[in-house]
Amino acid sequence: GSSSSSGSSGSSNTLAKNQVLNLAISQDIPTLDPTQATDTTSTNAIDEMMSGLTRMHNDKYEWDLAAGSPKVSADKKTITFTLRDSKWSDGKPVTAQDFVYGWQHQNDPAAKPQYNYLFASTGIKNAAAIEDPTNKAMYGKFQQLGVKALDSKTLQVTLDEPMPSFFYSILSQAQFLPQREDFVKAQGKNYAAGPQNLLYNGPFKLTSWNKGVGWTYKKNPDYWNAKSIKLQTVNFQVQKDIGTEVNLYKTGKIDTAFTLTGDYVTSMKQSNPSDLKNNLTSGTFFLYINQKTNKNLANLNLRKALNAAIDRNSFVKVLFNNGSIGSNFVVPKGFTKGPDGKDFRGGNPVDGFPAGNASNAKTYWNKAKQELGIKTLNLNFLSPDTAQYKQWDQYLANQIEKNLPGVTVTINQQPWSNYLQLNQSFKFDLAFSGWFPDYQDPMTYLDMWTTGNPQNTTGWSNKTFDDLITAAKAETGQPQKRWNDMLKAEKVMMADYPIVPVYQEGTAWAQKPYVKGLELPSYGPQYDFSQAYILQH
Amino acid sequence: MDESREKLLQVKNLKKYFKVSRKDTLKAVDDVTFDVYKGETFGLVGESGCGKSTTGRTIIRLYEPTEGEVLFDGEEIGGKLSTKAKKNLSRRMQMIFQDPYASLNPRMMVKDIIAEGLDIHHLVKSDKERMDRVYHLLETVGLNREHANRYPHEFSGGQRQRIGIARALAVDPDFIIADEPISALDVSIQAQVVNLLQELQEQQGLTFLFIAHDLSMVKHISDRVGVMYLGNMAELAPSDELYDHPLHPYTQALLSAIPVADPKVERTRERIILQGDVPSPVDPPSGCRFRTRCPFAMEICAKARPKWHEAGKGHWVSCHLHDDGLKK
Amino acid sequence: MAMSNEELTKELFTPADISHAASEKLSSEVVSAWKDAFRRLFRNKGAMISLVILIIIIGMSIIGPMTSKYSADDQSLIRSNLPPKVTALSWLPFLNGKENGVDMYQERGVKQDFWFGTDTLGRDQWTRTWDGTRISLLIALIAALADMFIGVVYGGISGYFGGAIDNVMQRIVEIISGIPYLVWVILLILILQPGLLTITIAILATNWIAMSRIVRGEMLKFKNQEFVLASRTLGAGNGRIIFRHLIPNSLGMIIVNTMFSVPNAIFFEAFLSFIGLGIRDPQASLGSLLSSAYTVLQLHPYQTLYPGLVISLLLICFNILGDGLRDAFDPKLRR
Amino acid sequence: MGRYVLKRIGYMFATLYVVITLTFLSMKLLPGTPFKNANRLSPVQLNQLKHFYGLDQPIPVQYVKYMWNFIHGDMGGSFQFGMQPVSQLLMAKFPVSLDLGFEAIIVGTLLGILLGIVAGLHRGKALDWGTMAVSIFGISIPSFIFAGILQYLFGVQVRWFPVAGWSGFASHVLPVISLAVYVLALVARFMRSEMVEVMSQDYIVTAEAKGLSTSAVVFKHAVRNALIPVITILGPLTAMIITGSLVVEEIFGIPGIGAQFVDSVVTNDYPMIMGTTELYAALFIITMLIVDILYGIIDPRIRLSEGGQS
Amino acid sequence: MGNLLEIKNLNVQFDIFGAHVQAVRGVSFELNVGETLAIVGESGSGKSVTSKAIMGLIPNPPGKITSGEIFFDGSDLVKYSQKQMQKIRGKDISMIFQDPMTALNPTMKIGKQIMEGLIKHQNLSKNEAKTKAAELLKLVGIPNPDKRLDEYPHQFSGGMRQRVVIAIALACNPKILIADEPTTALDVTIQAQILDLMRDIQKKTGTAIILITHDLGVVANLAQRVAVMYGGKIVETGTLEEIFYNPKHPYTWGLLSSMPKLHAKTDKLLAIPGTPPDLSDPPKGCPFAPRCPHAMKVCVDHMPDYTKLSATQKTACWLLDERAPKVDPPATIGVGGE
Ligand SMILES: Nc1ncnc2c1ncn2[C@@H]1O[C@H](COP(=O)(O)OP(=O)(O)OP(=O)(O)O)[C@@H](O)[C@H]1O
Ligand SMILES: Nc1ncnc2c1ncn2[C@@H]1O[C@H](COP(=O)(O)OP(=O)(O)OP(=O)(O)O)[C@@H](O)[C@H]1O
Ligand SMILES: [Mg+2]
Ligand SMILES: [Mg+2]
Repeated sequence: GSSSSSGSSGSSNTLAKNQVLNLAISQDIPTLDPTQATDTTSTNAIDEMMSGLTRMHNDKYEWDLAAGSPKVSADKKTITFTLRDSKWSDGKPVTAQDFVYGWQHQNDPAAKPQYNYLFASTGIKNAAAIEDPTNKAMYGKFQQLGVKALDSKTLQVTLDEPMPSFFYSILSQAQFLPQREDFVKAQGKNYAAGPQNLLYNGPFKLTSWNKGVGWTYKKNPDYWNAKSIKLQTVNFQVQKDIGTEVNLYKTGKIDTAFTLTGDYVTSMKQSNPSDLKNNLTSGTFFLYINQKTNKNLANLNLRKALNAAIDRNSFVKVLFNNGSIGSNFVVPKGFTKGPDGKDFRGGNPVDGFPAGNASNAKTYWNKAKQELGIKTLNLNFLSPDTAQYKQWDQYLANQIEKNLPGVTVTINQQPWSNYLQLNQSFKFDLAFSGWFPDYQDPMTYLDMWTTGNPQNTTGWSNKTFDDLITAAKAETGQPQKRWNDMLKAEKVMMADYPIVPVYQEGTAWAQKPYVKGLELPSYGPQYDFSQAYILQH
Repeated sequence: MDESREKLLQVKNLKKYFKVSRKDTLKAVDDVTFDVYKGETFGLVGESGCGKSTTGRTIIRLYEPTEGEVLFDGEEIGGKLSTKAKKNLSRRMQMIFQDPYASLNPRMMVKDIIAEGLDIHHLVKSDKERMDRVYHLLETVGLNREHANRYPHEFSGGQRQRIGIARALAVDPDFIIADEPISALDVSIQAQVVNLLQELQEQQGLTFLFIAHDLSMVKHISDRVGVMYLGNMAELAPSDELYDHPLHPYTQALLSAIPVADPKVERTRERIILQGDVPSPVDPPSGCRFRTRCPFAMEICAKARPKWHEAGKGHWVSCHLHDDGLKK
Repeated sequence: MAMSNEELTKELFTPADISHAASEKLSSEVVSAWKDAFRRLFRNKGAMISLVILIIIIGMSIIGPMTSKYSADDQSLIRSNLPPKVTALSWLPFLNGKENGVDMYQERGVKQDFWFGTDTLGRDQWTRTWDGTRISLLIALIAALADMFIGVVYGGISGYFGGAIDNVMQRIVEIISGIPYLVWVILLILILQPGLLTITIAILATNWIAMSRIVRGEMLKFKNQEFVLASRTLGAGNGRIIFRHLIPNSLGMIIVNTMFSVPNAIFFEAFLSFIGLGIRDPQASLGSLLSSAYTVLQLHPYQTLYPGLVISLLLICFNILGDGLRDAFDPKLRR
Repeated sequence: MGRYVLKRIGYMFATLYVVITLTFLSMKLLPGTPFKNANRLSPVQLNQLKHFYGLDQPIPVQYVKYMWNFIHGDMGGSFQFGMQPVSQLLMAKFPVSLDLGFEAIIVGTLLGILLGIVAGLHRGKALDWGTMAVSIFGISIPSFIFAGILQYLFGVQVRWFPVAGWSGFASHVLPVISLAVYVLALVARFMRSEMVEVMSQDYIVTAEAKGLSTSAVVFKHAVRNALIPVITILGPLTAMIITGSLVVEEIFGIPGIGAQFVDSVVTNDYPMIMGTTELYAALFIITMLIVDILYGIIDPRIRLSEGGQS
Repeated sequence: MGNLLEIKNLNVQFDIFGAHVQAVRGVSFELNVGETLAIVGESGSGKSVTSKAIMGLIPNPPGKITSGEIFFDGSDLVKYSQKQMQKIRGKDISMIFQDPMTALNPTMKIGKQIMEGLIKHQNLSKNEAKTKAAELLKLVGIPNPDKRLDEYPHQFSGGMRQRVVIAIALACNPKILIADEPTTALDVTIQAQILDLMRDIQKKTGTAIILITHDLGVVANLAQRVAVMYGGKIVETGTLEEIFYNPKHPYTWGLLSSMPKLHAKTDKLLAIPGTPPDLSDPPKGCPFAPRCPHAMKVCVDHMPDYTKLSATQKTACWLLDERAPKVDPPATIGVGGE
């Protein structure tokens, strides 16, 4: 409908006859092949059309094709799922063999997978060895992967280690979906190239995909839980420019405008205040401090000074204004709950470890200057060159320069691929970065900081921390102890400030009042249409 | 003409070809032979594109000759020359150009234009000497001192041509090639320039190669005249001889075609109107170059190139009609 | 014929003393071709107004930032996105510091006036605009200068020496221009680091082609002109011919072309900024100011307005001045 | 003519070959890898990926392979698009860009020619002044600002045209205008000075002396001759359009190749960069060829067999 | 013979760069049916401007006719609108220009360029016009006319182009043909061809010709009457014989004696010193005074009136005033007339 922008008439409670949702998105779907998908747009799309054993909903997993809780062996290393009856879009049933093929295919070098390391992280039997090219004996032997179809409805998964807590939630990801061997082979090169080159077993089917322009989902009547799905159609159009997206929203061409930032939030606040919504995601942003090649940065007081120098609250309020919060922690808020049912951030200080204010910063900086015998310091600030980063970088650099007199910061924005290269080869002093979880467990934020981990591009090394992480990894049987070890590890880490946490990302979006039940979960897919519906308007 | 007179310039079988495309060669000057005596004015006439300028420019070494010999004062100047020889030559041989607008650098003052030769050859020692020379030259060509600090575009065509002459005179040359120095000028101004050139010749004993297409003017100023057609020399004779007894059919046609500023003469004149246009020098006719337009063309003309021979005393021609062998 | 015969006395019918030198007299003033061209330029109102505006803009790019107490990177989020305010002129609707009827200065408790407003990080747009102007002009200048040199030298060599040298050099130009320059520039910027220097190099890498073509054309046009031949018959060497004759005569075209390549460089930098490959933060250029202001075009239009105005003025003035110069140097329009 | 075109096509392939080679080599100079999630991979895994895609082979081997595949119509798969064949992606998006650029060139050139004629005929008068003001304005406002303003005024405020998209006539209007302004401005300026020049030529006086009407003199005699130099700027203009369309495509959400190109460069999507560059270069060179041929058609003096303009 | 064309006191001015160039200053003359009038004079003396004024082709801006009348068949062309002029041009009065290389549209076929005027003025169909065009080409002596119609100007040589230009001018049997230096750009042998052609055609069609040239030879060849222009004015006019054998104006003297004679040996040419006047600041008196060897004080400030010397000869010179001293023409003048 092209009603006027505010849509204030949309407060009736009757369902609209046409359950159509129109959306804009900044990027075309890169790929629908679960083996190739690495980015959110692809995985989101795959998630809407495919069902695996579990499905994330409201930040929790729910049983999807798994008929219910599996049988778990005593050592927690063998898990046996029973599948519920469900069909592919060509009418054939989804079988345990499809899962086996899908998982094995993900580990077949011939398929050139890019994200298969998740199998190793999850501890699936032999996955680590199969994925390791240096392991001459096992490499590429995907038949040895710890997954077996006992019969067409029973799937047995074997693990190297006891089942981790995030096991069921990670099974919702694109890498753990079933794939139909006959179909994949028949399609060959064309597999997933278009709507006709895919089989669906999830809530929606892709009915059209106009490359670069947009795509359309239609409700999949064959989905086992189809009756709970209210939306008939979801239309996506590709719009790179946020300004254009906002204009489309204002002119009623789309029903929801996602990922609004700073100025656009302000703009929406003026024109459509009641449509604005926001939410906290589990993305965290921080600065790597390179103490490996920059010996000055190995000084704790200097790192503390850097931490104290940044006014995070003004930063998130003025520049984001989308519900993001300033952070002084490693594991984000509202991401996981412990065995005690409490959020991880409930265990350690909720708002993080106090970093101090501008005057603390000066004190630390003075101490550091004395200890290091320096007066001035030039820091190379590495950042990705995406447009939004521009403003953030300037703010952060300016904060450091302003509050630590004598420090100069040179901003070095680089395209992502180059950023990664410079980051991993320690060619920076500070590097701005974000981290999104691989799986729903604090460990995805913590173990990367262990000594020698390739993602630990700070050069920081702490024996106590390493030990705590190793212990926690082994303690899958003792959830509470494991939890406490992780809490302790974060504390140890934040006492040393190997990084400068900056903020936890929120997301703001505008949504017409007649759109209901649309979820933006903090973990898992970006949006969840399964409960969404449209009111008459 | 007196045979004993000293030859200043000898041009022997001069050829100048231009490569105009991968396949085509333009024969601008094709086997031209003539001498210029000391102190005389040698006129060169012919229609547009017949190779007059090319001949002049090849002699003064603006173009490398393709073939042939050029001797200046007895010395070979046709082949490779040392820088010193070139410089020396450029002092003794000078040129006056056709276009009074294109031949003066619009960005230079008259004094610098005139003094360029002095500067290049370091002929003056002080600035004062330089200016004195410039003033003197200006006066020689009938301009005055004030003009030294002017720019060319402020002058009329005739004045510019005089500046060009002053420039050529600056290095005290013996020989001047004047390439259509008056064609671009008004009738009333042409006489000024021609008179000036004649005066200079008398005063300084200069030798001129005077190129033009205006036959009446060439006749007026020259001692001897050469007529060119399509890269060849058709006829060469003392000027009165040439006008009174032209031998070559082309010369005859040319002479009859010139309109005369006298109504009675015009009314009674018999003209030879040539048919057609001059053929392309890229693909000239075989044998005699003129045969395609010649009213007297014979079979032989297409086959053999007529010899360049002396038909009378000092009267040279290249035509089968006057070839001794055929005359009989 | 207005005169009746009676008024003419017999005395008038005696020979006048007219010296012929008098008829050769020239108007008293000495005019060089350059002077003549500039005189014509000065008579061109549009070009003169443009020149004055350009001088003002260039002046402002130097003194503008000094008139504000805030430096280009002086941030304060309290001052974020303040609309322009000039207290003395606050009766003007767009200089009263109000946005949607609310006095933002009062609301934030900011006492200072910001003539061009502030950006999201609270930086003074006045300072940044003039700073940016300076950078843009600098880019333009460097680009124009070097472009002039590379183009002139390349075109000059190719045109003057001709023959095989010309042939080879022209094939190279053909290949270079057979590749869309955008492609090269982007790749270049990626291989080097984005920033002032790289942008300059990038602009240089391709911009000179036009200039070289023009200079080559000029060389071809002039090298066989009779005044050059005359100089050659006087024994002048290549150096003299090139520097005394060819270059001075081509300079007009070179200047004109530079006038057009300057706006190109500014324009191109703006484009690079838009796709995120422009000048490095926190340095500003007009292009980078515009591309960041573009995102808030509808919300805070003033952020676009002032840099936009300056860049448009710059480009317009350079173009009009270029046109004026072209007319001034056009030999056909000379008397 | 035929031989000349053949020779030009030969040149074209040579240039294209140089373009491919140079792009390929500069690709190897780009820092970083094309793998987006490289930060989550161990060096071993990263090497493995490089091995999958042959990126660990010596450059000459990669080069020969690329050329071999290229000759056989295989331009590889796009890294940012899950290894979808580059040729397919290009074929999906390029026509849109071509369409946009073509419409803009046509609209801009036609209007520019018209304005140039009007201005040239009224030299020194108000019409001339006004037309040239429009034209100078056109080349003085960066296209993204112009596009943004158009979108806001006509898309959001008065809503005559869609804010974004590329379907149906209405959606073409704003982007084509944004892009055409520059073309218009440039062509108008050129056309004006050519008209002024041509109108003072002898053959125009001859035509007038025949007693032809003013419109016949202008349209039958002047315009055609004035067009000849204008055609030469069409080549460089296509290059301009490539730059311009990049911006306009992004702002109006047009599924063209422009924005795609920048993305692929920034993400080291080698095959995609190569493919796009090759396409751009081919387009550019073909345009030049067409311009030259047009030149010969409009100006009978330029015999193509003689090599045309040097 | 009635006056076909009568020009009275024509003044034309060009405004350029703040200066007002008075290119034509009070020119009057008439042209009779079937005759050839030659206008000779220095470059820049206003010959072309006069002829363009007759055609109504003075470019405006910068030029305009400031005063004067041009009577053609009894009506004043100066008052005509563009539309009215377009009906006259090419039909009643047509023109040939100096440079055959630039006078033809390089991008239009020869045939079309000839046909245009025919279609416009004689309402011929395309085919009829084409047939007529071929006839015209034949008339001016171009072989193979049917094939040649489809060629472009660059495929023609200079002499042939000038013939085409003449064919265009003659297409509609004009009453007046203005030939502005029709042979200046051509070689002598070609010039002879063209002059021959023009004489033939005039014999056949009876067209009146205004021949503009600075070559007195051409004048002697073709004209019956001559007008001598200097500094924007006609200083002397008369029949061919009067001008050549009995000229009265010192400029005419100078002009005639500065030409070398082909058949008589002259030692020294009689040059006219100095340069022509600058028409943006024309002299108050006689424009020739600064260069005139016989200039008197009166000449400097007072423009002389025409003195009628015969029914056909008029001269504007103070020397003809009874108060002036008697001056003889140079010895060379009139030699041909003995
Ligand atoms: N540099 C050159 N390259 C190629 N062809 C040339 C060159 N210079 C002259 N020609 C050609 O050589 C021929 C003779 O030219 P040249 O200038 O010597 O003739 P000309 O007798 O001086 O004619 P004009 O009277 O027109 O000056 C012409 O066909 C001309 O086109
Ligand atoms: N379009 C014009 N703009 C400005 N001045 C002009 C224009 N046309 C002619 N003039 C001026 O008018 C004067 C007379 O020019 P005109 O062309 O009639 O001379 P002309 O006698 O035909 O000379 P030529 O023998 O050189 O053709 C000259 O001073 C010239 O500068
Ligand atoms: Mg010549
Ligand atoms: Mg004239």
